[in-house]
Amino acid sequence: MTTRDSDTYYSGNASPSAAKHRIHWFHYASPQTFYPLAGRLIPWFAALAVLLGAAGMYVGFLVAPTDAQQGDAYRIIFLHVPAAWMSMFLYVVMAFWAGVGLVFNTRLSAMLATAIAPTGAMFTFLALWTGSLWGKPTWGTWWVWDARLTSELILLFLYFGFMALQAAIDDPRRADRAGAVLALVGVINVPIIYFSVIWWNTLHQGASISMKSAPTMAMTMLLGMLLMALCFWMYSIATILARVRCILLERERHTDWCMTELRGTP
Amino acid sequence: MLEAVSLGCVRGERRLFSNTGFSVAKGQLLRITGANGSGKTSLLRILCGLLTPSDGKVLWNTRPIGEQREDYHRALTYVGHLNGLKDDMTPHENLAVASTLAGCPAGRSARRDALAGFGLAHCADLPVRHLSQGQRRRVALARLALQNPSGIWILDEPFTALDAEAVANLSRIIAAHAAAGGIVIFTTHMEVTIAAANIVLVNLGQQADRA
Amino acid sequence: MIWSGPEEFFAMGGYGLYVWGSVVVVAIALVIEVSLVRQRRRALFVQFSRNGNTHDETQA
Amino acid sequence: MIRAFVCVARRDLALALRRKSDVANTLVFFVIVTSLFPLGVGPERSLLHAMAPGILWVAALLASMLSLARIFEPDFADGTLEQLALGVEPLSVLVIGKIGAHWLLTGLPLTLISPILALQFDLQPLAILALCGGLLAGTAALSLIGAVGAALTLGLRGGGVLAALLVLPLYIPVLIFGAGAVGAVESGLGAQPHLLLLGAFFLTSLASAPWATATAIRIALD
Repeated sequence: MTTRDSDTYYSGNASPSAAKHRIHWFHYASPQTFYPLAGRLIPWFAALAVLLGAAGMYVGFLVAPTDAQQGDAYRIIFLHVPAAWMSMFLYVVMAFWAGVGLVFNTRLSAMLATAIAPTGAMFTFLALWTGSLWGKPTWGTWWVWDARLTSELILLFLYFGFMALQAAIDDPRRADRAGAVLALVGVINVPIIYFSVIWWNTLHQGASISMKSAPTMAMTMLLGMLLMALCFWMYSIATILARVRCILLERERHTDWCMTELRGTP
Repeated sequence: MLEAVSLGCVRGERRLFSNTGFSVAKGQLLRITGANGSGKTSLLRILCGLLTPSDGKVLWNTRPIGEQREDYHRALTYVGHLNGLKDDMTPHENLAVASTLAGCPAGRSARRDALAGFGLAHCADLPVRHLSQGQRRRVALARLALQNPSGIWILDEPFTALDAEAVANLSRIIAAHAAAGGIVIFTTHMEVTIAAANIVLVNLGQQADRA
Repeated sequence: MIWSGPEEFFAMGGYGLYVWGSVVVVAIALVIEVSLVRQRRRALFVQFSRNGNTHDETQA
Repeated sequence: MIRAFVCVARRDLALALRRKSDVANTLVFFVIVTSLFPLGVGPERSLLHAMAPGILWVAALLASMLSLARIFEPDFADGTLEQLALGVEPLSVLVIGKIGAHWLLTGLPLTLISPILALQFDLQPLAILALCGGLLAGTAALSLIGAVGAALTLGLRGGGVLAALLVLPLYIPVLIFGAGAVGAVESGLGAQPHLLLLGAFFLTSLASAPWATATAIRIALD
């Protein structure tokens, strides 16, 4: 990568190798070394996800006993609760990486935050979908203004806001930093929103209809849910690493290592 | 003394310039030349602290400008492409706000003299909306006369839209400022003769190349 | 294995529609997301190979 | 410090008063939206009475959000925002000045006019008092949080709608406790906890929002 030499004052090039002698733990923070590492990790996480998923579904759908009050409708819990956990967990992780990207100015962590958002939004949507499908047989309505479901809905809006903001800004650097500010402001407000929605829910409706009336956790049910949660987690890591590699290639298209990478087969 | 140490700037995916270094002592003028799109404006904005460089740093009296934001801004006056004027307000009001923000509020008479110095005495009380592009540019430049004499002026294409007489007037003011121990960093496409001791040149080269 | 036969398993105690409705949607969502990422990656390589070469001339 | 703060606020107020239409638009929007609901829901008194707090608060929230773009966008376009960022005083103090001016031009008028609209929905005097108290602190918190959204979307195409999309989820706690305050008075519970919480929201956003807005402005100017 040669740079233009000016006549009067300066010369030399600023290639990424100059950053090598800095602190070692920044080693994997440089996109060039992170890309192959992520490539090697993805198959492992994908395999783990499939294994855990199979185990979780087996326990959840073939081993767990039928519930006394809700019959077999409760089995949706094996998908609903892990999805809800993942949606909130991914938002916090996204805000963390966005904050790191803003503070340390490392492009890679900002790309990671951008890569997390779609997966987080998808899990939020799945939590809402399974939640309403579970609500129909149990409480007779598709949508229950329960505190946690409503907070999930608001979390979905926060994800859309983050993605819409990043899509609206062309310059990647500004998109990352603006998204970071929004994610940090959002993550501070999530607990506030959650508790105000709980207050609002108990105030108007009382606790008659709410998710708390879920069945008591038999051992196998808990195991099934934990397995599914781990499965979703592994799945998220694999998908997010794959997406961050795409973002890396899109943004670093002009660097040499990217060109050699792009000449190979996908 | 303002010093730029191996500055580099990447906009989007294009690397505008890299490893740019220079230093400007008191009383010196620095002119940044280069073709369109070679990153002159970005370099000026980096020197102001508005734009963070992708590598390198800017030192003022050997300390990074990021750490002494208040002192550096007290000494700095920046006139960019945008005039920084409110169309609904008169030049007088605009200057009043600008001088307060710069930390040295100027009285009505001082503002009138500053405007007169730029040949704007007759339209000092007209809303800026009614002024021509050249007059607006001069109102934006009138800010320079109000701030401290030994400060740093960073001017982005100050001579655009000015008529010959205003160009000569501005050159005289810049030369006087340098003589009084100030620093002026500017870009221009017009060949302007400024009667100053030494003008340091930094050339950012031709078209920006790929990163 | 608590189910006596496959048909009872699919009936899911009368709530088959809801349980399988959510399972199918979750599965579809995961598959769609994976294929979107894979497609995005392939599009990058295709786009690069199409205008990648002209890229090199301007660079040299 | 205070001098620059007052100077910025005074400039914004002077500018806005020269263009009275902007201020009036927000108020007229608020009145129109509140009177639309009865047309949609039907004139039935008890129903309107029950929905009154929600209608008034949602309308106030939308009205203050519409004028968000007016805080920074014109300054971003004509370069005065750059001069603010290069000013001697910290940017977040100047931003508070600008947000204060915006609140005086939108939040305060909304609060003053809301009792008249509340009579449309025949709320009791005590409920109207709770509404005004809530709106006073609530609209201030809305302006502060909204300023973050406005600063993040500076110079973007479709910025207005985008800013709304960003800040609406963050408005929800203020909406819940604002409308809840009026509802609490109606049901005899007393609105004290709600108003205290709204005050808390206002203070926390006063402490955190200007810093976030200043950071967003620096990012936009980058």
